[in-house]
Amino acid sequence: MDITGIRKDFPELEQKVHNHKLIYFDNAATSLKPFPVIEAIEEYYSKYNSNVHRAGHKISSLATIAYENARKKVAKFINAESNDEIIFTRGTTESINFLTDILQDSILNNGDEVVLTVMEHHSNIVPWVELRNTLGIDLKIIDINDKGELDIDDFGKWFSEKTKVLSITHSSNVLGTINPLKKIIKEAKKRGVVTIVDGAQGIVHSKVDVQDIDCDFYCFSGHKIYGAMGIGVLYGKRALLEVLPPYQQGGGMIEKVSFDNVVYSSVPYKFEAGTPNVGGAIALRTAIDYIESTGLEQIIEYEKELLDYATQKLLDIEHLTIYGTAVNKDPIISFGIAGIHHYDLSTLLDGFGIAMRSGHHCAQPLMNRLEIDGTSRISFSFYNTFEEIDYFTDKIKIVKKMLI
Amino acid sequence: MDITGIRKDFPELEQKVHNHKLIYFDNAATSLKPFPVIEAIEEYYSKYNSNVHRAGHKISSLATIAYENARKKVAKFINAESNDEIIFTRGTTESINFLTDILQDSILNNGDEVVLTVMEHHSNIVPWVELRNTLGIDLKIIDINDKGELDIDDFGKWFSEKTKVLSITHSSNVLGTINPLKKIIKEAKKRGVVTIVDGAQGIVHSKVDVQDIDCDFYCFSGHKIYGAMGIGVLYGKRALLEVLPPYQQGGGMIEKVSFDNVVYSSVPYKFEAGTPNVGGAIALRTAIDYIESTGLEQIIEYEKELLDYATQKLLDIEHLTIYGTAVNKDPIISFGIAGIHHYDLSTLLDGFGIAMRSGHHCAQPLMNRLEIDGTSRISFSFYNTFEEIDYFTDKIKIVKKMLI
Amino acid sequence: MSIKDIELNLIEDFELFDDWMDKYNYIIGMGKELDGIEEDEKIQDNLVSGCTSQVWLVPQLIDDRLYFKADSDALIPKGIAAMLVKLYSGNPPQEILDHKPEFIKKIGLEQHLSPNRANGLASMINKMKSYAEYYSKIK
Amino acid sequence: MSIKDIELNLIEDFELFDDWMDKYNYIIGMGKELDGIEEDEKIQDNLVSGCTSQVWLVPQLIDDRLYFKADSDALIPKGIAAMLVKLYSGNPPQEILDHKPEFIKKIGLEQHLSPNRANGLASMINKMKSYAEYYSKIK
Ligand SMILES: Cc1ncc(COP(=O)(O)O)c(C=O)c1O
Ligand SMILES: Cc1ncc(COP(=O)(O)O)c(C=O)c1O
Repeated sequence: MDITGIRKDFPELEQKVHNHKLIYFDNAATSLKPFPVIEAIEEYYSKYNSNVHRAGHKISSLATIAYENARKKVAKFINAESNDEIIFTRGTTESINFLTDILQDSILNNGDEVVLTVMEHHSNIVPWVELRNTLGIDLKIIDINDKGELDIDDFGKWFSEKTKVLSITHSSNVLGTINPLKKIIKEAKKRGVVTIVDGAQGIVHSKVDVQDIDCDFYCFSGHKIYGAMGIGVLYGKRALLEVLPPYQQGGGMIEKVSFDNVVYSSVPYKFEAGTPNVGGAIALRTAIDYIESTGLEQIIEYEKELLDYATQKLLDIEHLTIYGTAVNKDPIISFGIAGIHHYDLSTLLDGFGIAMRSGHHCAQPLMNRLEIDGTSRISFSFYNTFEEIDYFTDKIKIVKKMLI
Repeated sequence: MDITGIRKDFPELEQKVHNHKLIYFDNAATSLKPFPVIEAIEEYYSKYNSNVHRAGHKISSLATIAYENARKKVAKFINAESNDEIIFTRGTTESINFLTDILQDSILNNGDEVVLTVMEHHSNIVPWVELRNTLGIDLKIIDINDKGELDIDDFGKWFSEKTKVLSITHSSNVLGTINPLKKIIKEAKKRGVVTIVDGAQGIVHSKVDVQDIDCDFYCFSGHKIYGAMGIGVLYGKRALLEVLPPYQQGGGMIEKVSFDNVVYSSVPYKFEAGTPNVGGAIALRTAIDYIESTGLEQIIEYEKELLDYATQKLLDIEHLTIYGTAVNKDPIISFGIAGIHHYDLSTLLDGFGIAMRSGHHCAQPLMNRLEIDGTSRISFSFYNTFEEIDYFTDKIKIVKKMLI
Repeated sequence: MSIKDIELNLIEDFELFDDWMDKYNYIIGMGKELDGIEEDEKIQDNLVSGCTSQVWLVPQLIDDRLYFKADSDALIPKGIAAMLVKLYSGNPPQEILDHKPEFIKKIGLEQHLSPNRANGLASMINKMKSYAEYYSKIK
Repeated sequence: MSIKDIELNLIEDFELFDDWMDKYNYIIGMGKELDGIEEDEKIQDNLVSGCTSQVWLVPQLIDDRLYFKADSDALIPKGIAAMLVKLYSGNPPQEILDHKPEFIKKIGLEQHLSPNRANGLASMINKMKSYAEYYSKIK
């Protein structure tokens, strides 16, 4: 891959931070955006910005076509069976809240069990805890081993007769662990369990094929895969979407309204109430175009090299522990240095222009499980380089001296 | 106002539609965006795009500060008592769904009554119809007179002992009618009724002062006031926000999470789950800056002149009926021509480059009330001109001949 | 005339017009000329779904040929329906089924129609074809 | 020395440093030197809310003067707390209340702190001031 060329596509890499060149290692939080994405947004708002659907005029038609093309693009990118299986949301968090809302009273009832894992992000925990409190479901939490992998030897421990839903992350935003989705979902399906995948991280570093994975729902955010904020996706199998009730209610999702009765539109429109984020959808489509033209396979391979290189270099640092050593790992490294608080570490590294993240990474239950307060986390994208990693480990050594 | 100068700020006005210059009269659906707003989005994504809140690094700080400044700007724009009273949502539709969700079981219970008006947009109808079906509330619908105004002579007809909530539009997106909010809300308050205002249209053409109006909640969308799509506002009085439960759940809105217990953040953060639309918030702030530097008072005055001029010119056309002749009116005109279907009219006018809207405008109950199928609607913004109105009425005459 | 020939005629007619207003005038003219249907035929079953305005379609099989009547509350859809009636009405169901309409593209209608209208047009064609399929089977 | 003088000293100290790493080194040094508190004082009541890491603050009134001890699990916040302790500890409550801290701005700390950290710092000052207010009243 032509990294030098690729880096030129990301204007934010030109930024200076405290007089240093920005080293952006906070990709798991949000990605930087390439020029084409920024330009697509600019072009939309300068040329054919308009409200979509019902209007008959020309620019509204252009906006509608662009919006629906974005839907098609996403469908193809994750190999959905039909475009109608793609619902635009604000992001992963909304997609999961969407599901906990519409599954209750239809799929999920009092006394049913939902399976989660201990490595979930708060966005795939708190909605379920809330549902437990209001609906009276039970939560079953799957543990990890020392490497940060789920135990998949005995699915008898995962599922019971009461299990109705499995909601699991594609990969951990803290440990990097990529979960063996196909295997797990096959077992869930055998038992008639509805399966939800939190793909916030997974979509960024894997080739996702929802038909191959065979999950019922797959959720992700645009802003983490080089798209804009305020747009996300909920993929759902058509058969389920057809029978599930809508989430939010309003303009654009109805056929007929009176104060006595409402007739909803067909899938996916009945799930998209109000003016959609057309600009966001267009940005997401452009981001996918960018990924495809760069080559997803090459991206994955290169990011894996960055991961391996950084892991080796970090392991050379004394008193440093890496949390998450799964064989199958996204380019995300969480670590801690004995005697040093993670906040001090990242604050000082910020002084050298390094953007990383310290804390619980919205995964407090995982922190409890690991018996730590938090970690320092670096996460890579394909615009990162080996030189950046060298710079980073050099600076860690300096900072370590300051703090011990 | 220097309309020529202002028009140069809106790049979409340069667009050609079917070889004609675009005449954009679909402002009530969504507004065009001025350069500064487009540039602010571009700058954000090129320079300091980052996830907000918890991170300690520099660009995350810049993004956080910009996001919170946007909140401050909105608070000041509508004269909220505190910045914490501003919650960012996706738009008006989400803000109202947000409220129907969190008010149930706290403010609203089985058997309670909610007051709506017959001129509401679907987004302020369907969530309540749904709540009636699930929670068992009653809906009371306030009618309009021949001018399209609400009857405010006898509030005894509005409220009963069972009334808990009033949810009312600031102004009608079909009739243009500006409702006398202060008067109505004062009556509601007397009776201890919680008040919600749908400000999707109102925020665009009025100086909104939520403390003066004294409503408990005020909702609007960014995309209708020159901001981007995918961002909106829910204003709520702090005392209520403090006691109401959160809407969506996830990252960013909690203090502490375990699988057993969740401690939420303080207001407004407990109401903003997941990665917020930072770019959208920044665009909204910039849009408000633009409005303020142009002068909201001058905007309102000029739009009123456009309304009066267009009304006069339309009334000169034979067989044309205007729906909505309230004294206090937003620059929105709905009309019909006897013997001509509104879709034919707008299709042919589109051929002349005129972007307008025909149909039920997401207000089917109002259409039923008016005993019509739909209307043709033009809606103005301050970048529109008297010449455009002349062009429009000339073309209507041509089109009329074609269709009769 | 075969369906193909009628289609060629339609395309030729449209080639006479330079601008879209003339084309719309032609479509509207066809709409005005179309006989329409009785009030009691304007029922849910005859409604073509997915149109921005109401469009009705009534089939009738006479001597192994399928005839269509159509109507709409708006003139442009009615004109479009009229073109389809002209194209297909009075032909054996199998021939209607076999025909792949090209005139929509050729006359440039696609670029002019909003996605909603384009959907409506596709729905009209689909409905005609499904009637044709039905009658070709029960024959 | 008055609070004002201590503050001026602090500002002068910082002026010696050209770059931020040196300033951080100074802050960290102060953190390392600060005595900290006993484990059994690390209770909820002593916690300063709104900091990204845990910061504790323990007040004590001796002879009408308010003394502070502070601690944190991270060194930079501890160093910042140490500066505040140095500034305020051992002064009459009213003088603490009356003082408007300027050094944060003057040493450029504000631009360097993330909004969270800045909140944390503001919370520390607030907590100290509220103790001062409390003791100025019960005196
Ligand atoms: C009065 C009114 N309410 C609500 C809405 C819904 O706004 P949005 O689609 O931005 O959520 C609109 C706009 O369509 C409106 O005009
Ligand atoms: C695994 C995982 N799930 C969910 C989320 C939430 O995504 P968002 O904040 O975009 O809704 C994130 C990102 O923070 C994540 O890493």
